Amino acid sequence: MSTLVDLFSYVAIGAGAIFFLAGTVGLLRFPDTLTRLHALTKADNLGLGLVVLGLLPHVAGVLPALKLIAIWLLVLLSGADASQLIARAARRGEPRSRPGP
Amino acid sequence: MTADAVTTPGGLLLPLAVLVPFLGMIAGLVLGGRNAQRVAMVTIVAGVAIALGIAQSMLQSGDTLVYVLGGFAPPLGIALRADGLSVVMMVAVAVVIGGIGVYARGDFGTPDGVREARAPLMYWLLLLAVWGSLNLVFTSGDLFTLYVALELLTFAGVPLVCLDGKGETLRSALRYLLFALAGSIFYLLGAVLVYGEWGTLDVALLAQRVQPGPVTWAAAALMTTGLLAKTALFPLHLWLPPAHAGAPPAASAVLSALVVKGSFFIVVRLWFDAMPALPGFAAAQLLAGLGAAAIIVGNVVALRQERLKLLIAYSTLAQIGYLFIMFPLAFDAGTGAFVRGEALAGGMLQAISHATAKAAMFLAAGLIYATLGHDRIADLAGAARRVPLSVLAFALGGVALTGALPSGAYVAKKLLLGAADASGQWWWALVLQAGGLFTTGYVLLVLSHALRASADAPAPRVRVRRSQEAAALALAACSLLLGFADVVLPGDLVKSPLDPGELATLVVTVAAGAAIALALGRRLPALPAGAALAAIGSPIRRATVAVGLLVERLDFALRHWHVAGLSLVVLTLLFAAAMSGAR
Amino acid sequence: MIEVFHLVPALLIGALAVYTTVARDTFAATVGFIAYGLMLTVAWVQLHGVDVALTESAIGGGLTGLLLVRASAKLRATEAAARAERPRASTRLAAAILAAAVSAGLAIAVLALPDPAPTLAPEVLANMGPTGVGNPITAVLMAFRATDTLLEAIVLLLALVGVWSLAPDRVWGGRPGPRYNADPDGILAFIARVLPPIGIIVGIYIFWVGADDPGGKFQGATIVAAMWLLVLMAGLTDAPPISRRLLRAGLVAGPVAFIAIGFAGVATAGAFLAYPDGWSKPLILVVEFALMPSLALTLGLIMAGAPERAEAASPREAAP
Amino acid sequence: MNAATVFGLLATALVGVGLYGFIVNPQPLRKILAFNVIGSGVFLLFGAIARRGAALGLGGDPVPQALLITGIVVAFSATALAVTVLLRLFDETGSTTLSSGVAPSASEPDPAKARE
Repeated sequence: MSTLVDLFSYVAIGAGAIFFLAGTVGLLRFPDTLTRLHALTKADNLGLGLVVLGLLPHVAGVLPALKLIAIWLLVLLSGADASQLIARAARRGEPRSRPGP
Repeated sequence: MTADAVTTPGGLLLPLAVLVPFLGMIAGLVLGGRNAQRVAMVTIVAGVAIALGIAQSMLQSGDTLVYVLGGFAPPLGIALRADGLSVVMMVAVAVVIGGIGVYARGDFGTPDGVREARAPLMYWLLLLAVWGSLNLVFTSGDLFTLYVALELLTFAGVPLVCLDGKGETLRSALRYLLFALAGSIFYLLGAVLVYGEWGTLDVALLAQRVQPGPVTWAAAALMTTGLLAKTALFPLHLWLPPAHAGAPPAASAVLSALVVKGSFFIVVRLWFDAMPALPGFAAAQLLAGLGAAAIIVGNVVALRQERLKLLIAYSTLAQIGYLFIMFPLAFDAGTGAFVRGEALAGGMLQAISHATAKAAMFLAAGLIYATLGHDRIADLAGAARRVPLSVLAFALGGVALTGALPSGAYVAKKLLLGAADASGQWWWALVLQAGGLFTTGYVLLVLSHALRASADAPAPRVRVRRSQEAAALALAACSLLLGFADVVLPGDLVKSPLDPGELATLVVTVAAGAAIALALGRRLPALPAGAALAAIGSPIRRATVAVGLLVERLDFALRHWHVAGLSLVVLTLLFAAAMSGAR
Repeated sequence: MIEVFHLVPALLIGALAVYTTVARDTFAATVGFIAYGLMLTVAWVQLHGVDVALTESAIGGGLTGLLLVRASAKLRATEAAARAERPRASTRLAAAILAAAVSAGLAIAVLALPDPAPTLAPEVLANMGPTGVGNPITAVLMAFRATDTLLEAIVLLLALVGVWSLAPDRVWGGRPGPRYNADPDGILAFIARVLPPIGIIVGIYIFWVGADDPGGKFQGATIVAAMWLLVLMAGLTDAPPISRRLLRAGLVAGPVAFIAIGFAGVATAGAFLAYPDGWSKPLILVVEFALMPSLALTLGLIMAGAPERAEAASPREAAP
Repeated sequence: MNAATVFGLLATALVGVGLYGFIVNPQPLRKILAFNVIGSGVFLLFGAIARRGAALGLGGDPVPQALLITGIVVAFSATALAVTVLLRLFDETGSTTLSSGVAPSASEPDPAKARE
């Protein structure tokens, strides 16, 4: 039984890592702020969700499990809001939408 | 296992000495407005009483006072210790803070019609904070608690520099804060390495455990250099002159007389108590070498200053160098360690007499500035007639610094010269004498300008409060009368002033001082035989002025940020090399 | 194989530190510093210092990061002047060589540290029983070296006094920081209504759990202070005028309670800041409960900065 | 090469990098950043030393870890004060340079002539 759980964890955490990688590649390759934000928030939040999912079976007890999920929800909340604010600032503020670092 | 530290009777006064000023600050902040000044006055009275109580119980028991905090003895807990050095410094600080407190009632009283003004409230809170952190520096027996005390001292000192809120003082305050933070992080790095090597931060336990080794050399070099940066010893003095000259007079007195003594005291605690056998002869020579350079550069640049407060600030620079001359003189070649002897007594007496004298000089300069509206030395004419007591206070403070007969500096110089002869280090004796002559030089320069009758006699600008002049005079008198402290010290050092030897020294000192003032002084007063003297002296004068300008340019170059930063690192490496070479 | 879990974060932290130092633009360097602060948290967890990891991420990464980002945004105008003042290549080279020499010397010292490393862990465990707390670090902070914690609270208070002393005279007694007024039904206002309740609960939880597990009052107070700053920045409330005596009483309540219990210890347990037998845990709780709000208030006000506006500022004045 | 040694050596590198930045960067805000890098290096070294002192089931020697918490808070207060002074200097003078004053020059008149 435990190998099945381990297998599930490997798959979930591996997928999570891949999403993080995708988010980072998006950050480096996409042309302007808005698209980068899109890549970052989408990929990283999902990646974190998968990692949390992968860790859940290994956590001792319900309370730590709830804490892990709470962490994920908080990151979702703050990530979404931060990206909205940055997007608004990018559109209203300096027109730095030219590609490149 | 070594015997654990145990609280001695009367030990409770130590935490009280640290906490009463901070409680005064807290009460002053909450009550606010004029109450802050009243709370400060009450705290000053209580603090002086506590300091005298500690001195009395110290004399009674004749042994170090110890107080184990929280009931847990070191290495787990923290112990406060007050030995002879701590008690003497605490009494001196209490007296100087009392004098400055009386003076500051004039400058920092809350104006009527205003419930609470910023500068007065802040001054009283910061004054008490400086006092509390200094008492913690003198009594703490733990290296990390000393780090927190150093930070408290810097956080209380920096806002004093920019209390008037002008651009230039803010820049000086920022430069002071940044460089002091570099110093304290160096000190903390050293303390961390000491814990990593010896497993304790308690000074007494370290004295038993410390053996020379690469980690301890690195730690000692880092801590010493960090503390020198906070004491503004040459070449790490970039922040001191603008900070101390720019601050209001009551704040300059606190900064110059007291705040720099905190980090100096910790260097003494480290080299004499925590690791006496470690630094070695070479490091002591390097330390005193920096002191000698500080004496020369500080005094020469002081003589070339146009403004009185900058002159006094550079005189602080020189006097700080003077304090570090005692280290090689206290080095006992036999045991290879620093011993508590006459040299240390002389050094601490010099520190105390400088504290009282420098406070008096800055307060007097403040009064002169308030009366004449400026502090340009060249235009001080008529000052003696219009504000005689302040000029007298300045003169007494200056005379006390030069080491004239009844002053504390005289006894200190005698002790240090005795130690120099005993250890055969004649070169430090030369430096000590030169220091006295230079000091006489700039004191005579200022007095010659101040005593001159001014052509026009403008009415005095503001009536100076009697209490302020009394405070400045009292502090100057304190430093003069310290000479009678020799009843506590060994040997018959103080001969009667009419003794031919003393008279001869006095005459030589005054003559040499006058010569130095004539040679290097930036603005010369119109002497009666001016023309004749100028004809003879002008080639010499032109040469000495050139030398003076060279030294001034060296000082200006060293006070660039990156040059000071590089010297901070170079000094750390030099001290590490000197200490490791000792074995 | 296990080394890679230490080497990779270590190299990443080193790279971020180098980036923070050599980046051309100050704002970029500050953002790099925040990432550096958060990566340090990973290092602390790997060094089994979870309490320190909490403190580093809350205070080192969080509050310091906010402070520096706000300052670098405001000081953009001085970038060109500062860049003109860059020292010559020779000075930079000398600084690099000397800094490398210091690092090398320190590395030698670190490698020369004694092998059975001296430690006070046995003494802490031996004396921890009577204190009643389960977390050894809280035992050190609140019982064995309680004076350091008291002095730390005084350091924060003195830093706040220093910050206030930098106010212009004309607005003394006024409200610190600018008057933020974000769009009342915008995103910032939304998060400023949703997050604080959660944050305060997390902060109090971390404060409460500190007795027996990693946590403590400083970390908890930082989170509560951060929530107050969030509400402040969203314009939902205004910073209090600093002349208000109640505010100052709140600031000093913690340290005063700590000192009072300390002096009570002289009478009952024979030493300043000593706890009578059996009373250790309750007294520590009383001190922590008294310190927590004062610390949160002090940290918040330090972040809010020196007073900038007169006391009677109208709540809804026009945005600058 | 356990964790303590890796992060101990990292700490020495951080001190060096921070020191370089502290000396060379002219912008005072960058000096405050560099001071924080040096500070975090010193604290990391203290953490590595605490980790080396781990015994009796504890993850690390609790005394240095407790001092670290105090150290981080003190370093934060220092940074807050420094940033406030810097911003106030910027408000007051519009510039944040630390250099002030002018090089001493031989402006002093010829003594012989000045006295007639």
